[in-house]
Amino acid sequence: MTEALRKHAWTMGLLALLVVLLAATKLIQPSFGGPGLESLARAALPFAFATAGMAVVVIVGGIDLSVASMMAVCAVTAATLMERMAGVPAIFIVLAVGLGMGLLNGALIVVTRVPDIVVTLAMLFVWEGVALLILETPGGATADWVEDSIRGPFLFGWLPKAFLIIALVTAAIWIPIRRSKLGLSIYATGSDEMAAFRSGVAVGRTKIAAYGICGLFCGFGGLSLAALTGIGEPVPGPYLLASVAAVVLGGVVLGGGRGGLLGPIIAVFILRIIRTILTLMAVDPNVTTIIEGTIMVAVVMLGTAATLRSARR
Amino acid sequence: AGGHKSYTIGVSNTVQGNGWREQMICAMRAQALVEGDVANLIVAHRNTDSAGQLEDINNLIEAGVDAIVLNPSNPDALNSALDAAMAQDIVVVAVDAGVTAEGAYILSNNQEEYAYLGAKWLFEQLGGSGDVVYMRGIAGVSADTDRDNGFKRALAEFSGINVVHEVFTGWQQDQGKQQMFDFLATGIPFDGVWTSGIDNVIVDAFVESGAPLVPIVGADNAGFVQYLTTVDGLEGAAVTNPGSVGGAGIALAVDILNGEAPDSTTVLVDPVLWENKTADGRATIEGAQNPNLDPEWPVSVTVPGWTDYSMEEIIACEGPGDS
Amino acid sequence: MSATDTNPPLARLGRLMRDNPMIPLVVFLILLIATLEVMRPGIVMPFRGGRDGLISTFWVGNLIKFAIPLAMLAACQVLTMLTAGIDLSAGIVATVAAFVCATLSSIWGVAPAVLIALASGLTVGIVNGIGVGLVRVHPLIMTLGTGLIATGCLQVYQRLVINAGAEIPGFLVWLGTGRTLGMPNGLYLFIPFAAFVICLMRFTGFGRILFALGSNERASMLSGVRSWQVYLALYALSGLIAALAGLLYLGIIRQTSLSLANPLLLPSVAAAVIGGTSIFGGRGSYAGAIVGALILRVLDTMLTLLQMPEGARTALFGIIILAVTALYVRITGSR
Amino acid sequence: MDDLAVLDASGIVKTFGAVRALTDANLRVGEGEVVALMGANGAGKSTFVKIITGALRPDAGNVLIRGREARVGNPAEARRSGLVPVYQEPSLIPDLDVGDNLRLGDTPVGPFMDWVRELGVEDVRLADMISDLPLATLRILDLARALASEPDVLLLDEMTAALPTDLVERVLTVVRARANDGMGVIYVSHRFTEISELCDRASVLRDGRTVGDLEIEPGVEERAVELMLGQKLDLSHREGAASRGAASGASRLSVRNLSAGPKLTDVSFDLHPGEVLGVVALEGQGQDELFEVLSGFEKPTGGQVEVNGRPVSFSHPADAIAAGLTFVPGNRAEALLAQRSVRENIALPFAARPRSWGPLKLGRERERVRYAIDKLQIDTRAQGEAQMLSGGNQQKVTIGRWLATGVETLLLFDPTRGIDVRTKRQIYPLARELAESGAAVLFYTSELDEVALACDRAIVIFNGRVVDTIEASDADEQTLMRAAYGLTGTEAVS
Ligand SMILES: Nc1ncnc2c1ncn2[C@@H]1O[C@H](COP(=O)(O)OP(=O)(O)OP(=O)(O)O)[C@@H](O)[C@H]1O
Ligand SMILES: Nc1ncnc2c1ncn2[C@@H]1O[C@H](COP(=O)(O)OP(=O)(O)OP(=O)(O)O)[C@@H](O)[C@H]1O
Ligand SMILES: [Mg+2]
Ligand SMILES: [Mg+2]
Repeated sequence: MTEALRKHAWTMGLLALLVVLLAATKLIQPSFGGPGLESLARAALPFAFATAGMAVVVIVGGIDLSVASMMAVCAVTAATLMERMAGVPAIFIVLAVGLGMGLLNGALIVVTRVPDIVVTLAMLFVWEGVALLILETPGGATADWVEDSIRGPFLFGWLPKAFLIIALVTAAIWIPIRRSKLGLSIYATGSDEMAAFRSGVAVGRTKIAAYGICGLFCGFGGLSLAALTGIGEPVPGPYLLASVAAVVLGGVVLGGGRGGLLGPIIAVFILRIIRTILTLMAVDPNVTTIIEGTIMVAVVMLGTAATLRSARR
Repeated sequence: AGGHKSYTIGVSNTVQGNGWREQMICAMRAQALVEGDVANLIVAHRNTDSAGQLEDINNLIEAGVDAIVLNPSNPDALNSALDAAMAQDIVVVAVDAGVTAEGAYILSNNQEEYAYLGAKWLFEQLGGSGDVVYMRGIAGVSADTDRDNGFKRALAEFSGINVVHEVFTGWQQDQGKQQMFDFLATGIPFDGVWTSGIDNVIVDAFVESGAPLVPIVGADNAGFVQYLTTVDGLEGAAVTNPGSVGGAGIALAVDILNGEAPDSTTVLVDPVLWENKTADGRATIEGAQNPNLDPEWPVSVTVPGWTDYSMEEIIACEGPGDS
Repeated sequence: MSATDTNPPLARLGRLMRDNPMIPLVVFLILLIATLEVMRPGIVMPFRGGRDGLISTFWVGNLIKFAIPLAMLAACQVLTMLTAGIDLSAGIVATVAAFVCATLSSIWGVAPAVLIALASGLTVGIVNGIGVGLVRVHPLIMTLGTGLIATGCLQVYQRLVINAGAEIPGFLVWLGTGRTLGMPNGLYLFIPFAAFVICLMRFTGFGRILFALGSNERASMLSGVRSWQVYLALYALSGLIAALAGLLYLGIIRQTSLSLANPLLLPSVAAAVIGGTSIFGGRGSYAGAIVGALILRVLDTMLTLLQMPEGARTALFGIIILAVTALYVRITGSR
Repeated sequence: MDDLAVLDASGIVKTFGAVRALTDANLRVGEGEVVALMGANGAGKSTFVKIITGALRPDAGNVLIRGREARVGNPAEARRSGLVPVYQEPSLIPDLDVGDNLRLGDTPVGPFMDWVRELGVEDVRLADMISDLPLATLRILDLARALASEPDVLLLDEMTAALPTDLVERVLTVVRARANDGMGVIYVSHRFTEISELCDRASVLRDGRTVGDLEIEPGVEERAVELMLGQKLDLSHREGAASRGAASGASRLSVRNLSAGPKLTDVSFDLHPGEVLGVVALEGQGQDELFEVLSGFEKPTGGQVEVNGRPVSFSHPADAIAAGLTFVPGNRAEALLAQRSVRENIALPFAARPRSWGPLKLGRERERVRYAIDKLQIDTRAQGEAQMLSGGNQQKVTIGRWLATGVETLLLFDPTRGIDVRTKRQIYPLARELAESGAAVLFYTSELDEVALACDRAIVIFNGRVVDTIEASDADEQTLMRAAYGLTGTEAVS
């Protein structure tokens, strides 16, 4: 029990911070309630998927700088397809496109033996270009039911559908993987590639799979962008740096092998709610940038200091 | 506006760190300050995409604003949030570019006209035939697409005009300058340059490389307007594209809140072209100049008939609730 | 005697490349320039007739001129990457320095403006150094955060000087736009700078320690290195270099902007990595990064001159970067 | 058993760039046979083991299992073919717990736990994180994992090098028992005692070539060394035994009632200039903590340390170095700059302090590095990157660093781990030589015979306390062993 608590201390701390921030929001704006939560969850949607994907590749010991570009490709694919065909097959095609892009990223990393950061930096441009080739200018359309599926509450008045989608999708993808041999291999490869190889892990295939999972999450991210806006935009949004920040805030160690998906996703909500609070308080937007940067650094500093202390016994 | 009411107005903008947008925000602040009825201005101003703007608008609704003035990142993408706002009787005014949400007011610079006007002037200067360089903004962004439509319309009217280089500057000074150096170096000759607002570095590129100047069309940025009168041998035109349209948006929002809504929900602010080839044109430019202004700021700091603030007030860039 | 000797010339060539990783890089660069010359005959030649007579645009000079600030920012990345770090605040620091210098020059004069600009870079660097060295925050997050903070501060500052106008100090314009024998004057700054960085990395104790920290921090501690001192000095230096690059860039572009040098950030990382610097620390070369910067600039020109949809251009840029590094890794056997 | 050789590897060739690690390596192992693979540092033993088990691909040669071509393209395939290694470096995943490490390689848990207990490690749970476990335990887990997968041939690459004596005994017993059940074993070690106790036969590698096969019989050491080194080496000559410098004058390092962590409870001793003081302890008796404290990595929780009569307190290894205390850790991965050259590795301390961050004195550096390389006979064929050196040569580099810099007080933690006979026999006089020139040396070793060869006296630590002090003249292995097990010291000394 205490073991589990110690292992998940960081995630628990983040959860507590999120609750405190939610309470603070309620204090600042007493009318904050169901709709507020709902728009918070919707805003978190693309960030959560980008972060989940990034977390998986960071755990395997890599990094994917092309997440935002892949999301743009998926968003424009979704918007162009849904103009022409039924929503459900279009969704599957988009997810397949995302998965394919991720697998290609991974395969290039493994085959060329060029470091991940370089390959995905190059692929950032490639996917950005591909998005522009698919849709030269913002446009396309999404099926109405797709837009409705992320809007509004689910069953009870206060549980946003968007939140449910984040929870279901990440759980449906990650929990089976985490439980399987693949999940172990992902952690093993990120922790010590050489030892993993010698323990019989197919390191190359594991990496490719991890990047594929990242691509799949980017597929969901692109779909959620299309569903949010109703169109497809070929220009990558601000999801790259935000996802790296959320991953690190969420307790995944850059370099691999440690952390999970829950922490980073909580971190996404924390970062979103901070923005909401700053808007509610009518803080000067320039100062907002300073505050966001400071909070990011301060939280990580606190966390690092805490782990250093506990590591020192 | 009679009896003092106290409105809270929300502002949403998705490009930060660009002189034009900074002027727009300052114009909004200044106008809100001079409007007696605005008690508070909440500004959401950052670099983000349409999804991020949706988030900001929802946050503004959550903050209980009476009106939202936004520079939309895309005409179609924001409808869900804008509909939600209008369902709560929040007034929505889009400035700079339009939105398709039913019931939203639009007070926009006519981007298609902006490009058409400048391109037409340029093509006329060349006598209807010649080679031009076409320096666009950011690929895949609405404003760039609108301008491209205007440019193409003018191009269709002049069959003798040929585009030898088309390139995206990303609305970045350094990129534009470097690209112009590259064009000059290739030796493929051209007779004129149309720019989407990255203008004075283009002039610099000609001067620094010693290449003979060709007619150049830019925007009414302080730096470029100054060049139009000071650089020897430069023939050029500045097309107005006032960032102060933001101030006009605030004025419109207050009018609507006070029950003085205009008949049409769409108001287009048409651009004006200032060229330095005629005495008249030069006089206009001399009058508009302001050497102390941030060179990225448009020199047309007011929209006559809409904005009420003074030069000092927009430069102070303070809104209600500040200080 | 063994497999390697059965094909002597090829094997020897391979070994030569491995031992001198600069050779394949320079070969790539020359190949790219040759392709460009084929695409646009005459572009690389110094003097040529245009429609209106002689144009003295010296393309190579321009190439070098624009590569210099990129190469300077790449120095920030190479140095920090040696310790398995990175400086994502470099682009913003350069922008801040340029903006502060241009606006303060017209208020307080050139000398204080330049000093304050450099000091602001140094300050960001020191904060980075404290965060990375003392609090042990991951450099990626630390520099990302200080970058954000610096951006916000710049925005706030900008509102105070809207009316101040801007003045680009004369010597910066001379450095940025002047030429000597067809070569940009920026080289007067850059050649000593590059010599300094290369010597710092190869022939000083500090350089040794950078490589050592990146290879194995515990081993360095064991040998008596106090790593926080190194990180502090390193990131402060990186901030200073970024500010210097920003000043030079100001002279080149002759225009202030709130995002002037920001677009150089990703290319500066790319230049460092193309030049053979490992992001995992312990391996790197500044000469390689300089060639990397030149390669990126030549690519820029090629794509600018290619008539194709913007999407294809962007994609091609990525594909070429990947191809170059993949080939480089294949030839030198390093990563 | 000859025609039924379980494993037959022949004609193996492997080059790394310019380094020819193996030119013609051959090895046959029959059912139930334990074959020692011997060779000097850098002879190619580890490379050979890696090729047989699929971690490296050979340039030429083939591996037969029971006469048939074996598929050993990667470690997983080799494992399926029945070839299971324990490599020279730990191969468990640091960020996974023990249970997950087992799942990763489909190792059955029950047998694994049985083997762990059988090998004499009690306090391991499946939920323990690998990164929290000490090196010796990891080696045992590595072995237990290999045994649990029921291999046809088990390959052990210097797996006992990091083990304390008691665990070595258990390992040898267990491996012998499994061999008697029919498992083939390839055993790499530099320790003759282990080889003569365990092995049936020895195969000797020199410079990547198999140069001979020896039956294990009395006196085989001489012949083996001759084959390994290509020259004669007098094993009976015990260098240093004659030159015991009397501990003179005031003590250099004086430790009083030192405690740290749960394991180190109360240790006191004095170390004098001109003295080599041995430290003898079984695994986990507090010796790790003692060295961590003295080297400045850890703060003591009680007691006092004095250097030259002045009390000191270190908050960083740099403080310890400033006080003249330099440390060579037992785990070379901690001390090596894997990607840097041998020269930079050795010269590292020269540039450590900010005042030496300026230009390097290259001439002086070259000279000092040369001196250290010559002294330790470091094989510099692959000197461009330290990670490409063989395990033993890496170990030498970490010691060489302090030879080049010059030392006052040297803290050696098991310095001969994985070092070949010849170099070992050079390290003892080296320690003595240092002592004679005025240095003081604290020498922890897991090989008890080294105490008599290198030390003046030895302290024995048991359960976090010094339980005995033994003069070199009395330090035969039995006495040391009894003391190390905590059997009252007075009896042992008397
Ligand atoms: N990856 C590599 N790259 C280059 N050279 C290597 C590499 N691995 C091993 N070598 C070289 O191959 C030779 C044989 O090394 P190996 O590790 O097999 O020796 P060893 O017999 O196990 O020695 P030791 O007893 O010291 O462990 C050495 O000269 C070593 O430097
Ligand atoms: N840069 C260098 N290159 C080569 N050898 C060096 C270098 N710096 C120091 N050394 C050697 O390392 C040893 C310790 O030098 P160091 O300067 O650290 O000692 P010190 O006791 O601080 O000396 P001082 O009191 O003169 O400063 C000396 O033997 C010296 O020769
Ligand atoms: Mg070995
Ligand atoms: Mg060895």
